[in-house]
Amino acid sequence: MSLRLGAMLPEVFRHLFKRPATVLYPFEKNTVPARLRGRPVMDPDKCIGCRMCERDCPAEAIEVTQESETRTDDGKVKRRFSMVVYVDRCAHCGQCEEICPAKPDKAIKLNEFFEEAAFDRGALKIVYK
Amino acid sequence: MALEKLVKWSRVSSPWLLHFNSGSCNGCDIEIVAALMPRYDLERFGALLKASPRHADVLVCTGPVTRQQADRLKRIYDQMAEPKFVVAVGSCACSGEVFRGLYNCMGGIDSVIPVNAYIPGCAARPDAILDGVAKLLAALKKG
Amino acid sequence: MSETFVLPVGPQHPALKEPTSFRFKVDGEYIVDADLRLGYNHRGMEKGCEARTYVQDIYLLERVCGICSNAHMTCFAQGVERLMGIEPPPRGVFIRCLMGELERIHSHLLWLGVAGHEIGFDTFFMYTWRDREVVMDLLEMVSGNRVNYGMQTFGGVRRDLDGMQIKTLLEGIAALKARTPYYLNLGATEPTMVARIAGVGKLPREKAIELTAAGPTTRASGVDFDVRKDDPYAGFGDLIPFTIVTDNGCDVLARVVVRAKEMMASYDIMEFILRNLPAGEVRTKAPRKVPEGETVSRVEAQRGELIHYIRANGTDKPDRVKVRAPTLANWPSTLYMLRGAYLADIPIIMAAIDPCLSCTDRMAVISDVRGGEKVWDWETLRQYGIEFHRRRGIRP
Amino acid sequence: MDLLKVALYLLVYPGLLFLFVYSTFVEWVDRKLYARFQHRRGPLYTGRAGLLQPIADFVKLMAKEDIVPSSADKPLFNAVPVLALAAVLTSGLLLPVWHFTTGIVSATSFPGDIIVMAYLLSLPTFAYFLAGWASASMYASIGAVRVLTLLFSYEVPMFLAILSPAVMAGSWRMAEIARFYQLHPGYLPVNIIAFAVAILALQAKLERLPFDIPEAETELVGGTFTEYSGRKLALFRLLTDVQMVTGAGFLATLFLAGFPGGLVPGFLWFIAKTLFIVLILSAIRAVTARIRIDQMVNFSWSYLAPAALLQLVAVIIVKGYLP
Amino acid sequence: MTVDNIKTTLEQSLPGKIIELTHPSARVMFLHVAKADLVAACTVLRDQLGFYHLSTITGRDTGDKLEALYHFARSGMTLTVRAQTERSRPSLPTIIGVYPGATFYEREVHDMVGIVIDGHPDLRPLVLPEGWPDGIHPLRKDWQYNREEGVIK
Ligand code: SF4
Ligand code: SF4
Ligand code: SF4
Ligand code: SF4
Ligand code: SF4
Ligand code: SF4
Ligand code: SF4
Ligand code: SF4
Repeated sequence: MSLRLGAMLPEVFRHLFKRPATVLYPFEKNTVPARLRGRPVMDPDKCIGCRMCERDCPAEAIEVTQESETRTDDGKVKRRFSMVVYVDRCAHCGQCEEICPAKPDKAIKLNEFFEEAAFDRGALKIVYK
Repeated sequence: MALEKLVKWSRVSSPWLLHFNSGSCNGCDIEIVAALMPRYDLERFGALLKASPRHADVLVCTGPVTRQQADRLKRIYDQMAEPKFVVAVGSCACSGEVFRGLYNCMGGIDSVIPVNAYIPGCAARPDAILDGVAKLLAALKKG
Repeated sequence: MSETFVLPVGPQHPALKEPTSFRFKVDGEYIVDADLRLGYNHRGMEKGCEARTYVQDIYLLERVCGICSNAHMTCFAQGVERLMGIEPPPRGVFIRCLMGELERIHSHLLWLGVAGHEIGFDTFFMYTWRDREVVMDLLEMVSGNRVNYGMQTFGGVRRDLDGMQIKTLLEGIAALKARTPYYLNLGATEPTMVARIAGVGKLPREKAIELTAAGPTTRASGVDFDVRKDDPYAGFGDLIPFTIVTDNGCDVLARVVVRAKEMMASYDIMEFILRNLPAGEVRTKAPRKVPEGETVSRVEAQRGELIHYIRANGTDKPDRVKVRAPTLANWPSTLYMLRGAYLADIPIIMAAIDPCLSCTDRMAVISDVRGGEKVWDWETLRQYGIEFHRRRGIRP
Repeated sequence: MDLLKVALYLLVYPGLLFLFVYSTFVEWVDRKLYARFQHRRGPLYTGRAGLLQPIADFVKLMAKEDIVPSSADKPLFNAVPVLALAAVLTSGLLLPVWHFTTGIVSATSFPGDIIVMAYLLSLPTFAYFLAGWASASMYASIGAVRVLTLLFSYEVPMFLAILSPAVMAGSWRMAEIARFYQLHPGYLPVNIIAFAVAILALQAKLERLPFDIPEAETELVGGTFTEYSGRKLALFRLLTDVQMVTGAGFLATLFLAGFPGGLVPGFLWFIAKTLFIVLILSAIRAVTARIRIDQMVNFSWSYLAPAALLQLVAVIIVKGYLP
Repeated sequence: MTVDNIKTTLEQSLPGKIIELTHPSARVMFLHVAKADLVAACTVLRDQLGFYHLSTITGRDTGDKLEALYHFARSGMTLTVRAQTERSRPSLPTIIGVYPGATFYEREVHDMVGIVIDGHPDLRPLVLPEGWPDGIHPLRKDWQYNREEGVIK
């Protein structure tokens, strides 16, 4: 076995003259991949209130509540649902988005927002009405 | 005044971290280490990872706090010198996440010691951690 | 300094990023005896699984560990598929396998860096982790998360690859492939590094078998034990070719070499997958309820054999889920390696099995430091612990 | 006038103020270089390009709660950092930065000051030992024992190494040695082996990679300093920085022909030469892994000490042939 | 070695001792033996069938009995040996004489379901946090954990 002292020496000195690999993150935004699973966002206009998301969520992060029940002129019942998402519990697994049966567009989706840091857990309880 | 300002400035400029795993899945621990690595380089803010609780200012915790670790978490916290801050990294450190209700988890760092900042995410990305640290420092600078 | 004393390492010891506690009887700079206490990370997940549905369980089990999250998911998914009697479509199988290999690369790079760090070689640590970001970006691009990929599900994978992504993956893999020999070269020739790892932590072949070691630890002792060959899954065996890497060095150096070569083998597997990706669906429909039955599912995770035992009772919740992750299989051999070693070699010997305790940590070896063999309850032990630290100047 | 000069000497250059400011600067240089070697940025936002980082660290530690473990030997625990700092600060005063002519023998430059200097530079090591001992904590005690073991292994090569230039120059006074090489720069390369040995020994003295055995973070948490916090930890950190400056200055005096040319050029030389040595120290830190204590002892007795001895013999022979 | 080979070898070496031998899916087999024949079965597996690797041991509560499942592996086959014990005084013999690597797994079974492993040299209560109440084994079906109010917010 050849023992070459400082096999790294050239590499190390080369880096002195190279631009460091560091990104200046909070001061320069970086790009995130399109598939990033960030915060779950719900659209009350689309939700049909099936509670599949609530049932499948592994982290008890979703609570769906019925807000109102109105009868339209043609006799159909129209219900409106609100949702609480506890971002401090969410595991960002995306199961809620996957299971949501609302058509033609899912009522709950994970967006690309990930800078959630907060000083208070209350701020992480997000209500969609 | 002047002195106070200087001290405050020094505190904000030199946050030394102590990392504590209270029973997490390692995911966030790896991301904390990744935040110290060349790509994100937390040392830009003057942050250094320290091994002794006596040297550290910020306790960076991960994990849903297992019963076994709860005691130790508290002890480490007590060993740190004032002023000290606690940051909970990862959803499971914030609230217990998927481990909520398991018989051996307390569910979140704040069930054991007071927490100054929460960084949810599973795993919290290194940039989310950076963002959290920057927010905490900015808040300290102000108040 | 020939006095023997007990050095408790952990659970806050920096060499172990995860909590665990060892007790070493130390004589000067030598370790006379090693004892291990786990249990700091026991979360009670197996019980938790019985109270959750299969869908929730797969995400819970993913979080057994952030390093082999995908291995746990794959293992559980494939076991449940076996019980359901369904098979993922070929494209799903290929992507499942791709995720496993990507994860192996990220884990081995992580390990290489940590091993460097444990012996105080921080520059090496920085370089490997800088290059690891390449894999992390690939994983995040494919799955949407850097740690818990959430890719596997019952009946296949959750996300497909498009042409653009395949191109990026191939580029990233080529870049890493060019870089890996440099690390192998460094790890095997840099004198301060070699001086620390050659001949350290010997584990003879017979011992490796006898103590049921797994993964690179046992392959570095010359045993060709690899689940991908022994119990082919996710396309290994018939669809996807691969080679097993072994080494006869039986020491830490051999484990470095095995892991580095294994990475080279993984690059080849991934390139094969990406070039021969079948068309079609990535998942089939799976029922919510699982018919009664039991099965054993195994996967070759980065650190060795991972095994799940699943028993279903016909409802949408499992009757019993048992998880045994690779690190637990490697503890008996680690204790064997530690006896008689230098104090200074503890970190590198432990790092060499790449211990990840979050999955393993299910036991506590409670040993009376004063030599007796009694069992203490929580309060006594706590009291003792407080005393113990107070005597040494750490305030409780 | 004289009083003013003494005051200037003690407090400004090369005394307290200069040593404090310059040592923080050197720490910054070291951290920055180390980071750049690792393809990172290092401190960036504290002051311009992170220049004020070491000062911020220092001030913060000064203002932090100071815990003394209850089982520690309190008087010793408290006294050690101050004593050790005093020792290195004194060693700073001995650096021949004001002695542009060698005629004057003053309190800070006298025949034999090279020995006193070497001795003062060793004192902190004893302080580390005492610090570890006084902490009465397990990690710290193991660290303390290692400090001593380490001391015995590098101290002899260090002394042998600094003898070579002195023998060559035929003087025991740093100012004269430096002057000798300023006049005969051709003799500088003769001491190259001794220089290498001295650099390695200095690295060991400063307990930096690959010789940071007593602090080995992954085995012993914070080593001898595990129990120190707040003000005293700040002093220890300052101490190490000052030790790096004076150590570098010491080697520059002996092996790089000192700091010629009067006040301003001399000052610039001082900066340039010490930074050069710091660069070497940082590079060593970046490319090596920590070695084991037994390997260290082996290494220094089977390579360092013989090399230094060989060098000494060579120097004596060369000296014999000299006109 | 095919499934049939394994079957015949087992039937020859353990005559009359096999309670049940199943093969539910490819490369998975289950063998049920009586508690008294456990060590003999393990020896046969190791010496005659080449199962050199013990993957793990699972403890399980079947409702009326407790059982341990020993998962063995060799190239191309995973074979699980099942042994049951009554609930009142649950115990099983140790197999560390045959597979020394079983130490930790046996201790775990002891903790999680409360089967006493006869002949194990070091069966101090382990698992679980310090101070865990005696006699409670979390994986028994009759033990349910009720979340303490207020602990988990
Ligand atoms: S079909 Fe879906 S929405 Fe309807 S009851 Fe079943 S689970 Fe609920
Ligand atoms: S992403 Fe997962 S954890 Fe988060 S709310 Fe949706 S289902 Fe729950
Ligand atoms: S699954 Fe979709 S439609 Fe159903 S309750 Fe949730 S958000 Fe609404
Ligand atoms: S938040 Fe998620 S990734 Fe982070 S430690 Fe917890 S479970 Fe692991
Ligand atoms: S240097 Fe020490 S504290 Fe920092 S990551 Fe490594 S082991 Fe942990
Ligand atoms: S035994 Fe392991 S997998 Fe199960 S809960 Fe404990 S730590 Fe988790
Ligand atoms: S050994 Fe365990 S903790 Fe480690 S990576 Fe594997 S499953 Fe995760
Ligand atoms: S032991 Fe493994 S999981 Fe733990 S920090 Fe090290 S590499 Fe990561």
